[in-house]
Amino acid sequence: MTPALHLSDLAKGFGGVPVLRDISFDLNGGELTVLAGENGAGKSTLMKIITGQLKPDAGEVAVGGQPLERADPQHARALGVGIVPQELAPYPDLTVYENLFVGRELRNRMGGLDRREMIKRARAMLDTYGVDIDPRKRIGDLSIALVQLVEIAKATTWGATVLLLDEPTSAIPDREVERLYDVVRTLKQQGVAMLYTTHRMAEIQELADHVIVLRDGQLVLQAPLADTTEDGIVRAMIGRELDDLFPDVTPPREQIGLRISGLRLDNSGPDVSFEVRKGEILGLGGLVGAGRTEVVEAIFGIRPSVAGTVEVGGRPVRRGQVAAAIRSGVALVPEDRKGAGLVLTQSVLDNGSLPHLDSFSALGWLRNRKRTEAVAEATRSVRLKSRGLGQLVGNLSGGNQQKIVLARWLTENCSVLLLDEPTRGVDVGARGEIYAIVRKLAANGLAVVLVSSDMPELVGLSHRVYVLRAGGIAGELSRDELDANDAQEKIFRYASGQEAAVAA
Amino acid sequence: ACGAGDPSAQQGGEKQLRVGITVYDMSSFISQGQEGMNSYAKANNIQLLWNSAGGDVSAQASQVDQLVNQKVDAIIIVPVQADSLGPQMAAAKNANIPVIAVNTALSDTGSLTSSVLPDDVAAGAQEMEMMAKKLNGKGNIVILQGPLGSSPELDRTKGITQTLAKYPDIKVLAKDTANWKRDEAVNKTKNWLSSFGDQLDGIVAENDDMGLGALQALSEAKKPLPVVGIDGIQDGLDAVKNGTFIGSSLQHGRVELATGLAVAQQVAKGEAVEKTYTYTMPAITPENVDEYYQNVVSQKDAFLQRLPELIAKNLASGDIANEK
Amino acid sequence: MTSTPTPTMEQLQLPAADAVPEKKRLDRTSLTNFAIRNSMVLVLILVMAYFSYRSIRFATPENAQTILVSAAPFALVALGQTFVILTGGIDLSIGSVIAASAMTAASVVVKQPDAPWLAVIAGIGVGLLLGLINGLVVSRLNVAPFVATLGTLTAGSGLAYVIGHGAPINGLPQSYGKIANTAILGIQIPVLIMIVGFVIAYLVLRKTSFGLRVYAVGGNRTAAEVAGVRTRRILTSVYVISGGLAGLSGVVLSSRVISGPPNLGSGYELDAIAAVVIGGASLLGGRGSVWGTLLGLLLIQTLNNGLDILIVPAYWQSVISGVLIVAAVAVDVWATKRRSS
Amino acid sequence: MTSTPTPTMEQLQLPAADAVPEKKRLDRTSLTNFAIRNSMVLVLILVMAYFSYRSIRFATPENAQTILVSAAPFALVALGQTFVILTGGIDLSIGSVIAASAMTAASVVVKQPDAPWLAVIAGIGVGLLLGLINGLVVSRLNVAPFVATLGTLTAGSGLAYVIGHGAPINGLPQSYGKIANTAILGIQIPVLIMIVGFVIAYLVLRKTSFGLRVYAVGGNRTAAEVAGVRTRRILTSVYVISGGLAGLSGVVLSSRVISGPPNLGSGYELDAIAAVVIGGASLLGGRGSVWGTLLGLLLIQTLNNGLDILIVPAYWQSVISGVLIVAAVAVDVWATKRRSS
Ligand SMILES: Nc1ncnc2c1ncn2[C@@H]1O[C@H](COP(=O)(O)OP(=O)(O)OP(=O)(O)O)[C@@H](O)[C@H]1O
Ligand SMILES: Nc1ncnc2c1ncn2[C@@H]1O[C@H](COP(=O)(O)OP(=O)(O)OP(=O)(O)O)[C@@H](O)[C@H]1O
Ligand SMILES: [Mg+2]
Ligand SMILES: [Mg+2]
Repeated sequence: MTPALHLSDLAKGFGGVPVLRDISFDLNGGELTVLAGENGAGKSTLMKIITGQLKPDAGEVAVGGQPLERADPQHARALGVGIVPQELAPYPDLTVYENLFVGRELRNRMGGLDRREMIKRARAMLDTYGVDIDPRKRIGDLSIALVQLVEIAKATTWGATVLLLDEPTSAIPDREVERLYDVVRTLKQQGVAMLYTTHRMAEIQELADHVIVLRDGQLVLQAPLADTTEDGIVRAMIGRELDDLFPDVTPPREQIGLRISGLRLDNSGPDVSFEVRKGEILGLGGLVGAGRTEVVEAIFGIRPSVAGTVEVGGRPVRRGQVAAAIRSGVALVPEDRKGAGLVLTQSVLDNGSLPHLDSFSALGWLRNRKRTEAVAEATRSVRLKSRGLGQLVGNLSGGNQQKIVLARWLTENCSVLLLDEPTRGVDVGARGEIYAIVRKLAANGLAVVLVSSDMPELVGLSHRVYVLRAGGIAGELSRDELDANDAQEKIFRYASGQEAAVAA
Repeated sequence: ACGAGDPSAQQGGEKQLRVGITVYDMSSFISQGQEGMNSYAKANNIQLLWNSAGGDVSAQASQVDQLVNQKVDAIIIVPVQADSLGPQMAAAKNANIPVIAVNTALSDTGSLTSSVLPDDVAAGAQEMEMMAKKLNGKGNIVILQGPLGSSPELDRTKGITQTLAKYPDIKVLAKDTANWKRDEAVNKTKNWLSSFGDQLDGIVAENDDMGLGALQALSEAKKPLPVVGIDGIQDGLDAVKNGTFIGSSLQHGRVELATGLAVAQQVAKGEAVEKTYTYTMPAITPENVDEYYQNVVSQKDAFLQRLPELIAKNLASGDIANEK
Repeated sequence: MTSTPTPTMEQLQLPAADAVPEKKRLDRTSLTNFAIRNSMVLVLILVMAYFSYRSIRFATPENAQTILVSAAPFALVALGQTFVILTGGIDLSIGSVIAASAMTAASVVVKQPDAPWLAVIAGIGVGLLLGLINGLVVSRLNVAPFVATLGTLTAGSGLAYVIGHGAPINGLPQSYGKIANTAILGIQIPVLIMIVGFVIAYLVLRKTSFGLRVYAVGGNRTAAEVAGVRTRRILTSVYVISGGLAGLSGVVLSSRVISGPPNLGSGYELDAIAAVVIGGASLLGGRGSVWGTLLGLLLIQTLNNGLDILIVPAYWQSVISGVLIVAAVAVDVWATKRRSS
Repeated sequence: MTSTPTPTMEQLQLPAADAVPEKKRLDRTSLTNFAIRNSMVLVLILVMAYFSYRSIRFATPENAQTILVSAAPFALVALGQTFVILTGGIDLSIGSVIAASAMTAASVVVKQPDAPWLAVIAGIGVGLLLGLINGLVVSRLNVAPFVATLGTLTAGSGLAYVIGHGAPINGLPQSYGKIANTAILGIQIPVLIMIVGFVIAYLVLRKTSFGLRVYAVGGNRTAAEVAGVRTRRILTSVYVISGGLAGLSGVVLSSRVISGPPNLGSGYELDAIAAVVIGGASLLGGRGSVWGTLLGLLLIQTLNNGLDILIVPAYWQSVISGVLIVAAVAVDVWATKRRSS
């Protein structure tokens, strides 16, 4: 039987530096292969080669026995290759249904676009994932989680025979993840061959038939799932044993680091009030669209709010003014690293130093040595894998980009850290580092707000968790409750409204 | 007229005059003038170094600098802008290169050897006079001006205004620029026709192209009104012939620019020249239009043949606009 | 401006009512679109009302025809430009394409005075050809559209002079002028061409998969590529469309002035781009509409006409229209923002 | 590369020798930059070599000075444009700003012939003011830069005529011409200004936090905002810089020809933008450099001068430079692509 996808001796380098070396493997129809590896191992690069977006330096790709002769996305698609890309790529000004149907538009009898039918089908496609949005919405107005769901719906519904999923669940929370699993299983039954990238260990156990691990562009492990262990996969990925993911908890201090009272994003919605003590990590949980991102953005000032006060260390901060927030020591690691986090056309050094440029310059004149040292230190602490501080951020792997978004705030002392999905797409190894850093920062007296859709992370890292629903606080879990076995279940019940709200 | 230029560097042989020319732009007037100059240059063994400034004063300044660098025997400037290029002409003077202004005055007369200039004031007066006669000294007109601030516009407007002073019953309803262009003039005139409806009695255009645009607007609005222009381009002469223009004035680029070259030649040869030669545009009327039509259009090659001789004759007689 | 739109408006854009029962007829996107349109419509109405108030000659059928006839050549190039801008490109070559095709048409008609349609074909053909060059340079050689079309602008303007041997082509047969000067059912041909152009462009952009792909390429070229869209072909086509329409515009213009001036259309590119952008299009691509372009165009043309009618001197006209256009767009931006938040 | 990053080699600008042994000290980015530069430098050298071969008059010190003097006013506006384009904007108003400031300077110097510096200040002041208006309209009213500056272009050109009451200002004292026509150490003042301008612009963009922020705003405005950059201020400043430099350019130009023509500088915007884009800048913002702008500028100016010297007819000059510029950029794009993969 010809394999659905056959790779032999693929190699690829950028500017003379090898990124992939001698990659050969097959994918069979009806099987799902997880492609694992550290950030920057070459996973996305490999997928881009299979979809014809990049030209390999050597080796060949065959889909269903047919060779992919040139790097041509259309050719690859014609052969049946589909992808959910890691870096989401919607057409921001088009509607959801148009996004879903570009390239395979439905036409009516006269040959024109059949918009009505496309809307109807789009709704059905989104229903599969439990997404209740109007398909005529502009996609640029959706949150990143919804965009990712749309991208998944886009790639899984056109009849690809080889489907590549590059961290499809990085931005979506558990409930939707479950739906994706259902879809993946259905596709498997239909005989689709899938290559699936993820940094979530649980996902591998849940879905994989086979596991392939890349390290530094080389295939270091290839085995059926049954023949592997979680530790074995991690060891293959990072080349060492993994430390305990969640370090010890240091109790928070007495003083209030951040106080939010009566914060209201619009006149009709609920208001939000809470306090974070110095040294405390406050988790914010909830389903997609619960409004967690909106709350932290409003605190930071990039999203307008209509009422309420934000106090940092007892002093009020002018609402809606980013610069004021930064001056008071507030830092934000935004959810959308590409949209709001990084300047992709600039180097690691420039991105890393951007928030605190003033302290790296004298009378506006850059002090490059100081800047370089500080950024080097910060990037080292998150184990950034780059080709030096001069590398363009846009050429880094997704996980490494995420590390910079976090690391750049570490160059200077701040007092409040707002983290919105801080480990999205970050590999297990580095994840541990980031947790350690966050804990350490908290131990040093920072007030931390952590928004996360990753349940183990939320439960493992927070001192306390608030669960948001529809923009308001629906419930609270203390550390003790978090340590209990039913913590995740409880959060879910608050989030979905199955448990009555408690006064916050 | 537009064969590839012969690179100067490879030209050897007998002593040939090299005259540098910088013109404001490649307008139709200038391309006519180029024909005239080429014809004269050929007959007199002169090498021409053509430059066009594309309407940019500063580009023209650079071109003068460059011609000075090249140590040409004389420089002819057809200026983008009157009253400019002082420093560049001074540089030419320091290098002992005579400078001749053609078509537009340059104010730094100290550095200027001679000028060949059309009398635009007279041309403006002449066309206004034609219109006034047509209207019997009474009526409402609009004026289509050249690019505001350009010297032909200023002078032609001046001439028009002077003549108007003699006709108190002629009222100017509006005057504005259509930048010498036919398409701009169509729109401007149509808008004015909307604005003035039946009050309008005639249209004075400071060049033929705008007058022809006005004609077009009138024909679209089905309102035949008298129109007058200046320049005597082919379509303008046709319009005079078929009676849609009441008249025009001939500014014959072939004659005017070739005269400039002839003056430059005389200067370079060390002959005495006058400070200013004035080109007074002959009136084109339905009566004499056929004759000019031959020189400008139908038998222009023959005209170019006899042009060198004609220029020499004219310079001797002083009537440089003569075409007989 | 109310937030409940009139049904007619919506039917152009939206599917059956039963699609989204709970949200009534409108989703946010089309509401936003509606608001965007509305505020510019309002500005336009205000401007027209002012001119009508100041001069009884403004609001007449003849003057409307005058505005439309002079708008027509701009409209054609603005439509072409809309396609180009939707892909995130820009076509600066328009002015020269107009000149080159007008000169070509003129030189053909001078030689073949009895077959003006030959001249029309030649003129449009030159436009298509120059557009094709633009398109190939942009899509195949990956030269930034600004540079590619600026090159064509420069080269094309030279070409127009070359065609005329450095001079305008005069002496065109009066019959050639008929093309632009004949009225059918009381409407002049350029106006008819313009109307047909708008309708076709609207249909192509809204009702065909080509149109959707044009938006997609402008919104995200890589994604479109991965989705199987032949992005190079789309890119090439929009420049060909723009070139062809500029060629047509050149023919209309030269027929209107019955001559071939080599500087015809110079500077039209900025006005055409302005019309598209005033209409709400983004130069980054992916956003814009035929309807917006129409509004932008009408605003510019109405200002030109109205200020002429009020006999405002040319330089004050410039000052006034410059300021008003920016103000109109500022109001529009503000309205859009207010409504979408 | 090993899988456990050794901090020192990973983190510093230049990886240790063993990381990329064969390429030694250069990381990829600067290598790419180097290649980009190289290919355009190469094209420029080829062009110059050709002209030198064709005419002995080309490669002379006097002609070099001529090229540089005529490049200077363009250089100033191209530098300003570089800042604007780096933020993803565009400044179309340049031509009018030049005219308005030249007219202002001329009108001041006619009244105060003994204090030419007053005229200089007035001219630059008008430029700064118009730039400030552009900047505020773009950054505060969120009007697209294309529209905002097109508005200023239109309004400003009217303004220049208003200042001169519809006519050029004549009768400027010869002393005013000294500003642009004096040579210091054999170098004319405009050239000196240009050199100083390039050095300052280079230092500002590469060595100051302001420069870094300009790149950041252009690369991703939202991200810059989140990182605490006062993006509105940055945006406003780049237009002020561009306006001020255009004002200076207007002064230099009017002093060079000792006259105040109201259409001075018209069309310069396209050439200035072209220089920046030919130099490798992206109109989307975030990419470009002073060095690139210098190359683009020299290419354009050398072509203008060399083709004049070879007495190529004006319209063929257009054809040739249009084609050559596109070809140069195409080669550059190709070289960049080849080298980076
Ligand atoms: N266009 C490019 N130019 C230069 N280097 C690149 C480019 N694209 C990717 N790289 C480099 O190639 C390596 C592999 O990147 P890739 O995106 O494939 O990693 P990944 O395994 O998908 O990582 P992640 O888990 O973080 O997504 C990285 O070191 C990255 O910096
Ligand atoms: N499944 C959904 N159906 C309808 N609307 C949704 C859905 N998910 C999100 N939204 C919209 O998204 C908005 C909030 O998005 P936001 O990203 O701020 O939420 P969040 O809690 O931060 O989610 P995330 O988990 O992505 O961080 C909501 O106001 C809602 O309009
Ligand atoms: Mg990846
Ligand atoms: Mg969120």
